[in-house]
Amino acid sequence: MSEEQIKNLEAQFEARIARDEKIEPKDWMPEKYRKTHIRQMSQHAHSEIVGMLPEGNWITRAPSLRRKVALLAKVQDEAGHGLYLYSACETLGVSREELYEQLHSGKAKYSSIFNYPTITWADMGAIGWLVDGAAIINQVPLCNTSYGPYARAMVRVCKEESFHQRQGYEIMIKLANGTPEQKEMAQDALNRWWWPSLMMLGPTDAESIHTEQSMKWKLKRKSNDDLRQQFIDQTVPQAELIGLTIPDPDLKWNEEKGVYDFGEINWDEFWQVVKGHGPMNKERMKARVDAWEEGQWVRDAAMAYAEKKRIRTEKKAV
Amino acid sequence: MSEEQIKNLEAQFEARIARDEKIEPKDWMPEKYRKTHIRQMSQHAHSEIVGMLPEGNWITRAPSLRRKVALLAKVQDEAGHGLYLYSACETLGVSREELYEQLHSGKAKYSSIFNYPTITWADMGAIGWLVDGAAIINQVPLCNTSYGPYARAMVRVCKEESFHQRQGYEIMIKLANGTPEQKEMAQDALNRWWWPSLMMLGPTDAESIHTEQSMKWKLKRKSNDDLRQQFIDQTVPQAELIGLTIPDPDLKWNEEKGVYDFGEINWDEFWQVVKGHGPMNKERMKARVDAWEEGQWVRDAAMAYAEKKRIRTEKKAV
Amino acid sequence: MNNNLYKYILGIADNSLILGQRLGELTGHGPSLETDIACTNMSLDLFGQVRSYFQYAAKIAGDQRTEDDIAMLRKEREYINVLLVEQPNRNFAYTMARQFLFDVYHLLFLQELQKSKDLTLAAIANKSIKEVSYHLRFSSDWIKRLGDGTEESKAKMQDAIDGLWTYTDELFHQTEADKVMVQEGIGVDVTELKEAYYEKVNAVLEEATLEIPESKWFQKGGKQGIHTEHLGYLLAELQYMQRAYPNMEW
Amino acid sequence: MNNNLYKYILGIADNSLILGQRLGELTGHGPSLETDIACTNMSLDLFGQVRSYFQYAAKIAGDQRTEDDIAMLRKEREYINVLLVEQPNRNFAYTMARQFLFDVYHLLFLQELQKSKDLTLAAIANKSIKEVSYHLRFSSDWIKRLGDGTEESKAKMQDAIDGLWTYTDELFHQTEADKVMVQEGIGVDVTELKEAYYEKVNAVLEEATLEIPESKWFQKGGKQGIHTEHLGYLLAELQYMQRAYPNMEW
Repeated sequence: MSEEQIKNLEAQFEARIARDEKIEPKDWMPEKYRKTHIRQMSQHAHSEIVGMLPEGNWITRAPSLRRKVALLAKVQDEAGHGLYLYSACETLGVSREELYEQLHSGKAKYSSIFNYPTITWADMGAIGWLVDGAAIINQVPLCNTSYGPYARAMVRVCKEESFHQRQGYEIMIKLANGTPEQKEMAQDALNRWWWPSLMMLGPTDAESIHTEQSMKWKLKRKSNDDLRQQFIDQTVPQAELIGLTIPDPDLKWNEEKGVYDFGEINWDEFWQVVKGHGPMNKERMKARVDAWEEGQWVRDAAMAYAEKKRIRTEKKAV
Repeated sequence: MSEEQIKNLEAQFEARIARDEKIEPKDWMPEKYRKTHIRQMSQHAHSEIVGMLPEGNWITRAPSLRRKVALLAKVQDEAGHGLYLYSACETLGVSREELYEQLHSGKAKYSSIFNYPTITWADMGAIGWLVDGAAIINQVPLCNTSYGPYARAMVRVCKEESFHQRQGYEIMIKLANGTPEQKEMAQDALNRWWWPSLMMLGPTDAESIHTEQSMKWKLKRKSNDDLRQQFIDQTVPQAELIGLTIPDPDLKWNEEKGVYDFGEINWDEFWQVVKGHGPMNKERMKARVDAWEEGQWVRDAAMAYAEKKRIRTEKKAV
Repeated sequence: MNNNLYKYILGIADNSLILGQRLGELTGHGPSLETDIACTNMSLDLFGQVRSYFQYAAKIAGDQRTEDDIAMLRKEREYINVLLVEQPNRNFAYTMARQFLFDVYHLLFLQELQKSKDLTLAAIANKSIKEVSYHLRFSSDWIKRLGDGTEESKAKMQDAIDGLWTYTDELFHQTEADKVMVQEGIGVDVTELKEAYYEKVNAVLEEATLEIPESKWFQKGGKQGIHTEHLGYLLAELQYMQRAYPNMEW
Repeated sequence: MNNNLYKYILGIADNSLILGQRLGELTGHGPSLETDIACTNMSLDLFGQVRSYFQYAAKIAGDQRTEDDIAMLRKEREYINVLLVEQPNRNFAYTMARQFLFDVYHLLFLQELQKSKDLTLAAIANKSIKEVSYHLRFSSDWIKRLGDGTEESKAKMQDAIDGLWTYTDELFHQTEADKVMVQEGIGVDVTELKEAYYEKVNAVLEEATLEIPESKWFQKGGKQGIHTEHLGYLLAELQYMQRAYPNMEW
């Protein structure tokens, strides 16, 4: 194709997006669009998969059967989200194996929040309430993103995430209304998960890259700082309602702007965790790599069996 | 050597034993004496090593620090006994590696009692009281056995075993005098360990092989049935003293003979466990083999390092 | 309180409880995303069944006992699951073999239990059959894939079947409570399931090109609360929160 | 009750408690009988120290608390051992590396603690020094044997040192209780041990032909009760009996 032709296609492509038409796998798309989508969708998929680990850590120790069932269902949903999102990536011509390879080699990222440990049961509440809460704020706009398979996956994901978020908040309500020990456990979890949750909305706008292009492609509709403000404004009253204290001495309602002012985020910690130095980065990667490597013989067997079966069926057909 | 000469040596040898002289590693001995001793001592060593497992199972869960320390010390003593006994075997020209090989391949036996699981804390009491109690009855006569290294090892082993036995009984006393739950736990452990402990004294005399020869060599001084009777007569009053019931409806004092009559032993179970079909035979062997195989690289490294060090020392000397 | 019925329910539910717990350990660590989801799903189904059974048991007990008390506050010797289900997840072959050897039994059992005179048990059985049929399909498929897959997978699966075979006979042992319940038309006579069980198991093993173990030595004790040493560690985790934070709501 | 002294003692003793527990897991499973005995022996020494510390802490608390209550009835967030000692026994190289990286610190610490104005602590330190010197000799020897043994053992030991290095810096962090105790002449100023620590560690690693990790990123949190996910499982076992059978004597 000539440069002229490509320019034309690009113009048509951008126009379609501007008209809110969906781009589908078989449509022509600029290489950068494809790559950016693979990067973002796979990062999202990886986050679901790695995100199973901190919650999976409490399945065997859930305090009641009802909570155990709910936790199992939630982690299973996360695996399901991973599955749709990997499939959505595959529509752009990249295999799941390649994507795993990128995760395991450290080339691909996943949400840094999952590099913190879950050390008490209350962390199951805090993750649902805060982490899923922040995730929803990030994800709801993506239900209208330009790439069809991603947008459709996000509709389903967001619906389930809302359910998880309510479930997490409900765990916190129960603890906050429980014995002093339970209330302390809830407050402690909020103390530990609050700042990492704020960081989940991404670096401050000044430090953020890719934003403009992503806005155009509807991969992003608001800036990180706006999303963060939205998260804070939504979450602070929820904490107050159940008598928990946000661990930020600088937090206060700004009557004039109609939002909460909040304290400074420790971006050093953020970048440290992103770079692999968080408390659980190595453990998380080890868990994923071990599962993959120890599962190699199983996947090989499944392939070998399918191949044998195919041959037998062909022979019968002859 | 002529047959005549061998006959002579054998006669001298038997005469020395009859005079209660000790046979030492460098002395001439009949091949059968050597083999029988290797078999019996290594079986004893293996029992110590395998015997670490059922008790080791409760180290991380011991109910108090005091008990945890005592249990660690006890299991460490067992390892120590294993060590002397393997060393005593080595004086007869067999290496520890060969002995392990015999254990791991199933060729060598170990005490069948260790093929039962330890499922409550009270089992730590029952093992000390009953299993070590039966072991002592088996072993005390061996302090005067004819083979010097074995006799000397047994002196030390028996002293420590007596201590273990008192410690085990003391655990039972505490439980028997404790809460109803603790008393039930103690009774349950007695119920489960009683019959296997009786079996530890070996098959009935009618079924027992090697006995006559072993008597002559002082590897055995009383018959299995006599030892069993001694164990029962010693243990029944101990149970009564702390209010526990021996799980044998046929048990009763025989005024005339001055011993306890007791019920029939389930020898089918005994032979089943000896043949490898006890509840834990496979697990015990797996634990030993795994430790050995997973430790191969460690032992290789220690050898390689020792060799490097030797070469360096030699070079310096030159 | 009907003690025999109570014990009978526990005998059924403990199997699902302990197997569900074992499957739950695997979440996030499966050999593929699809198997991970399936194992989590089976765990979920089993715990759902456990809740139904224990809610009913709590009702029968008629005291303050809750489903969670029954599930998490008994002592080591009071769990009466079969030894099979407490065996650890040594590798995926073991996990699937354990699942399959239990699923075949579980389905046969539920098919009979749905005819129980006890309408609650019949209803739970009826609801569970669909789930357990799926479990059996899933585990049978994996027996075949691994048995008839690669040399390595065949060796691993054969090893798992050989290792777990010794725990199959116990499925067909009757406790005293079982006998009473059978007489009353409430319980299932498990001795009558044995033939169909080994027929089905053997058929799948054959299709999977695996050898049917010949050993005639079997382990027992689970139904009397005499377990392997694995169960204690499982219970320490299962009970942790209820023990460390007693009498609280979650 | 002197809260700072109580916390200070727990800060010392929890390290021995958790490390002793980890070593206790290995009993009967060592790569050789001699190493098995040595690891059990180190566990024994550490628990012996724990008892002395917690008996003293119980006295300071001055209520009904016993050494066992302090050891086994705290919540996850109340254990204040360093993250290093709770790391699992991944293999013998990890076990020895963890031991060595702690022993070097432990000996330096006890050498200072024996000068404490608190005579009980000084006496415990004095008694423990001989034990810990032996631990250090044992673990250093194994660092050298594995580091300078075979290619495989070198790779494993390097991997263990690299993996655990991130937990070394925390040894030299001061808590509030530490600071108060240092001021009162009771506690050891751990910040002053750091240089000697890395000197000693590096010397052994060099002799073992291992590379000294260059990473400047360190983990912390243990001293504030924020642990890795490994600790919870360890506690479930450690506490099992005291939780399941409360208020009983053993």
